[in-house]
Amino acid sequence: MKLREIFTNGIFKENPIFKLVIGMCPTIAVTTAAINGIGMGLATTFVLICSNLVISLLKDFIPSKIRIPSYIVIIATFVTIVGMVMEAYLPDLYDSLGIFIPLIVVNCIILARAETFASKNPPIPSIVDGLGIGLGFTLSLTILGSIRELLGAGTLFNMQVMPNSYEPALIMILPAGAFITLGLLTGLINKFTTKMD
Amino acid sequence: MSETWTLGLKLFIITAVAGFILGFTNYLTEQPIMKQRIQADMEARLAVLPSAKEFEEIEIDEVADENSKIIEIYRAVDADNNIVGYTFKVLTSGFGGDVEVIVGINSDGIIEGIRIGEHSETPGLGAKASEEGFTEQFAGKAIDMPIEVNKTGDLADNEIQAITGATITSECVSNAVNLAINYYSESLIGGIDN
Amino acid sequence: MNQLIVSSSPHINSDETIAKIMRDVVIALIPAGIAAIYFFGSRALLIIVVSVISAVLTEWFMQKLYKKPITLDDWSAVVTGILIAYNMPPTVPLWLPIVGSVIAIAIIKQSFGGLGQNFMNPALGARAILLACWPVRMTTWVAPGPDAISTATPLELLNGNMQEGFPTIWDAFIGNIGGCIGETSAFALILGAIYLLYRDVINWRIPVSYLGTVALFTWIFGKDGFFTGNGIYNLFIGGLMLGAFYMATDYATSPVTPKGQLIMGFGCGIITSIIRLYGGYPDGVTYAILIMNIVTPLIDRYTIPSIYGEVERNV
Amino acid sequence: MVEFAVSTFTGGIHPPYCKESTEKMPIERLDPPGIVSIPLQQHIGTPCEAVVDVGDKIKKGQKIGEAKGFVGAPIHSSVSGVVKSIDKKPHPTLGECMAITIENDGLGELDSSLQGSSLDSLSSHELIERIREAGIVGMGGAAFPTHVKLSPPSDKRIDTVILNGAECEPYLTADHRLMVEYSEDIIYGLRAIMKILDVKKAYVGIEDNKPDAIEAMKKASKSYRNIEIKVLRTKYPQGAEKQLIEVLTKRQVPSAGLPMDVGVVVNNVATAAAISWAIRDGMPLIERVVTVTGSGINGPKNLLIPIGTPFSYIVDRCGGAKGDIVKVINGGPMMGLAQYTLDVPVIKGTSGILLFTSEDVKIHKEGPCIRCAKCVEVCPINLMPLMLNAYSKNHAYEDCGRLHVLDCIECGSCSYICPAKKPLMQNIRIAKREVINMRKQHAKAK
Repeated sequence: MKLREIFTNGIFKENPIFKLVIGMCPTIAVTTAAINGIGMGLATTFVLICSNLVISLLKDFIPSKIRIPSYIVIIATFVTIVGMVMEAYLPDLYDSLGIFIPLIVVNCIILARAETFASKNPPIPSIVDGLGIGLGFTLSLTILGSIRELLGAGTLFNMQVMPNSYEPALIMILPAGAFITLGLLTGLINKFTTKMD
Repeated sequence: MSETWTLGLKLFIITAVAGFILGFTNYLTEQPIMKQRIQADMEARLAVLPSAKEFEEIEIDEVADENSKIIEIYRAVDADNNIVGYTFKVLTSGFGGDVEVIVGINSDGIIEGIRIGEHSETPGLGAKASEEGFTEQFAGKAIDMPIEVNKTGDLADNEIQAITGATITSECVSNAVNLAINYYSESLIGGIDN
Repeated sequence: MNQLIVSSSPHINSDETIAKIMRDVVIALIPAGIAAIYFFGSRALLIIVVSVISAVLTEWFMQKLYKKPITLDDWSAVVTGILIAYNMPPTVPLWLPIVGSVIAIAIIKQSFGGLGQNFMNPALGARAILLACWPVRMTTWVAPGPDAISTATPLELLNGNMQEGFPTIWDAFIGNIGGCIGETSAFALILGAIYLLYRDVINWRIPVSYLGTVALFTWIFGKDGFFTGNGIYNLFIGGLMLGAFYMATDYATSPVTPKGQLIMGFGCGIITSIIRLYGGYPDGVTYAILIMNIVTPLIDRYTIPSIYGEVERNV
Repeated sequence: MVEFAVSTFTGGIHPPYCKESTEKMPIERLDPPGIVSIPLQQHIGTPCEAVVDVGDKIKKGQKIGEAKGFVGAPIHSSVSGVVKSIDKKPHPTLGECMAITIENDGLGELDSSLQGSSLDSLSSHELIERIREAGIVGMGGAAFPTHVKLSPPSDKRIDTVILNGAECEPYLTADHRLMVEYSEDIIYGLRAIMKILDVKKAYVGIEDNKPDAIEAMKKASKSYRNIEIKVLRTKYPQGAEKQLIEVLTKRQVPSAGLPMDVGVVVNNVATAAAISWAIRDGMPLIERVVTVTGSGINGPKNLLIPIGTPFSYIVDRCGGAKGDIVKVINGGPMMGLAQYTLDVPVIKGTSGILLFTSEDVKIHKEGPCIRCAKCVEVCPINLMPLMLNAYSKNHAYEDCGRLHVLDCIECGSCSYICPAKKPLMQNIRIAKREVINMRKQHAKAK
């Protein structure tokens, strides 16, 4: 598989949110605003690239019987590093994302990619896969976050977009709104992509 | 048997390396994080008691009512080391869970300001409690009467306007403030503590 | 001689049709509408009309979009439109019923497969979403009359425990209280319900078990100790009558088995009572019915009646 | 005298009676047509074997088909004449069937071997033999050989006989008129059945929309204290065997069981009348009362029709068809079978001939199921027709079996009531067939 193919695969064909439907917990929790989506997405992408790289490098070292605990330790290490660095040097971002950072550990996207891709491929494709899936995740979260922020607060990236007379639909920034948006969006995207196939 | 040992050893190596890396990162970030946290707490206290210069934590007598409890009290002093007031951090149960309210009362027995800390109130409703429009109502209230929540308008001196559609949150915040007021009147009155 | 039609028996059908049933529901809802217009003025009528028109248009649009046959003539969209309007305070701006109708028909009804396939009552589902979206708009009550003085509904008063200034039980019965457009007049709603029962559109099981459970529970667990509550008063306030007769009985979202229907009513009653007595929301009818809607498939599954002769054989 | 109907069964429907045009019409005897074609299978069980050949000259009442096996009933000629052919002909319930076609010579000569007798002079064994020889089958429509029904296995104790005079199908008035005009014969036949089964108690169930039949039957049975005429509430399917038994005896026939499991034998009033004629006059079952009605017929009538008479001849004799006939039904509108041609003959189980114009047969647009539960409410067996329908359409026949689809009595109440006009009955029938096939294969595999 060409690197470009691996990259676009993560964004479209195996988009973690709309196609694989994994990593739902952070998806529902953080997408109350577009900026949160980007933040969470990029943090996940970082962890994903790092863990994919390390796991790919160690794939011959880690016996398959203990691969799951090994992966989790590696992933958790990177997540904790991200958390600590962010809190120390980017306190504002940490304020809005803080409670979601630990969630990255249990985000099954990372474990899924370690299991299905990084443990079977050389380092460079693994990095590209991490980047592709991570950006696919980021993009999806940002789209979800934008829609929810726009309808639920009338703003986009904290800028007033809707006219002042618009009364925000509060449900959109509640978890229920996340489910509704996600369901409709998944349906819509699948409708168009299956037509293309 | 040897396989088990290999597995154990490899897992040990992985965890040991991970532990080492984490320890190192912690060493690097510990100081900045502490600084950040202290800074943040300080800012919160300053926000409710702007006249203060420095804060000093004091011990709390057991005071708690059914739904709320005081978890921190700081004595605030000005540049000349005179007591200018106290800040209280009160936990109170709102609609969606515990709400953290920070109350600043100056030595004249006037509420200088309140601030809402962590909470899980409904966005758009109870969450409006942390907006200035609601919190600034408390500033300047005397502590001789408990704060009451009014839903309809025509406010008395000791009344605040409830957030529309979020009576429970409004009442929980005023309860927290009243708890601080009570503690202040009973234990700290006149600025003499302990 | 023509070609003879060879079809499976039976060769005669009752003249019952979906359209007739839905039309009966519309007819049964008319008295409550008249009461609403009497108490809240022409604004109520305007909201009802806007809601119905937007529901019908949305149904038409969605069926076009999904390339399904247009079935506006089955009247079901009209029923949904009326119920959405009835579940709103008379003070709402006119865009609110439009948004509600779109949510109800486009998302809750048509996206799940159209008439009979929706997993929850479209009108109530829309109300729950609107309530979460614009809680202030959806809970601003006015007292009946031309002045539109903002007021609390008796339910809120019950919650706040303010015994004075309560509307009398008579006011609550005829509808001279604050509340949603269609829910205040218990009298008008009962009038319509009698028509529905007479026409065999609904049966007694869900309404009776629902109302009975609420009356019993709110009586037993009164504010001043056991057996001090006013169960009868509780029947006439809030959306209970509207919910029990017109929405809990919604065919698609209530059990089809006789035992299941009793469980549905009982479950709605329990949840409503718990929310009324202990919950943060003033009225639990919406959520009670929605929750029971969702467990309806399970109820049906476990209450399939034993067939004729089966019991005997097991003895 | 006002008598209240006995309490009724659960479920059921109230279709319009549509009996007005024939319920007051006395039974008329129909002249036999020039040609009759008598199918060799008119009953449940194995078909008969022809005992005459083409060209044979035969007499009225002569046996022309012999039953093979115990579950079967012989066939007799309803006219005198010459056998023209023995070949496949249209059949009202089987589609096509071997039939003996006889050209009527118009003389109506009776077979000389037919001998009348009396109830007292015959033993119960001889009575059964007579019923078998007369080819009597259940005349309500199921056409189960009556002598089989009257010979229960020795371990089943029969203590009650029920005569079914409910006639709950709309339009049909054949049994009604029979009870009014031949009540003595019906009671006579009933007494024969009681004697055969050595039973002390008998009920005749009649729906309360036939007061004249109730009165006639009461009068005829006055001197027999162990025969009780019971008034039933008018409701469909009041005449279904299991429902009738429950209403009259408070006993419930077990699922997959037979009436004899609760000590009851049920017969139709027309069957009882046929039994009486077989015993008293020695007449085999060669004619029966049929209601010819429906909006598509000029002169609706109750007719005593020779078996084998084609529908087309009968229609002619009732003033001909009226309007655009789109449906012809053998039997009642609820359970009868639609015919593709008017060439089918009247058989032993034909209780009615219905001609419907397009006005009656509305082609309904099938709508979505709105889960109104009306089908659940009306099902007299407590089945879940809406679920069976959905499972059947999705070929989930195992689920149909789990929901007891085989217990369905095919009364059609669910299809009748359905506001979405779904063909519930049809899909349930498909499911029944599939479940039976599945179980057969399963048994074979074992």
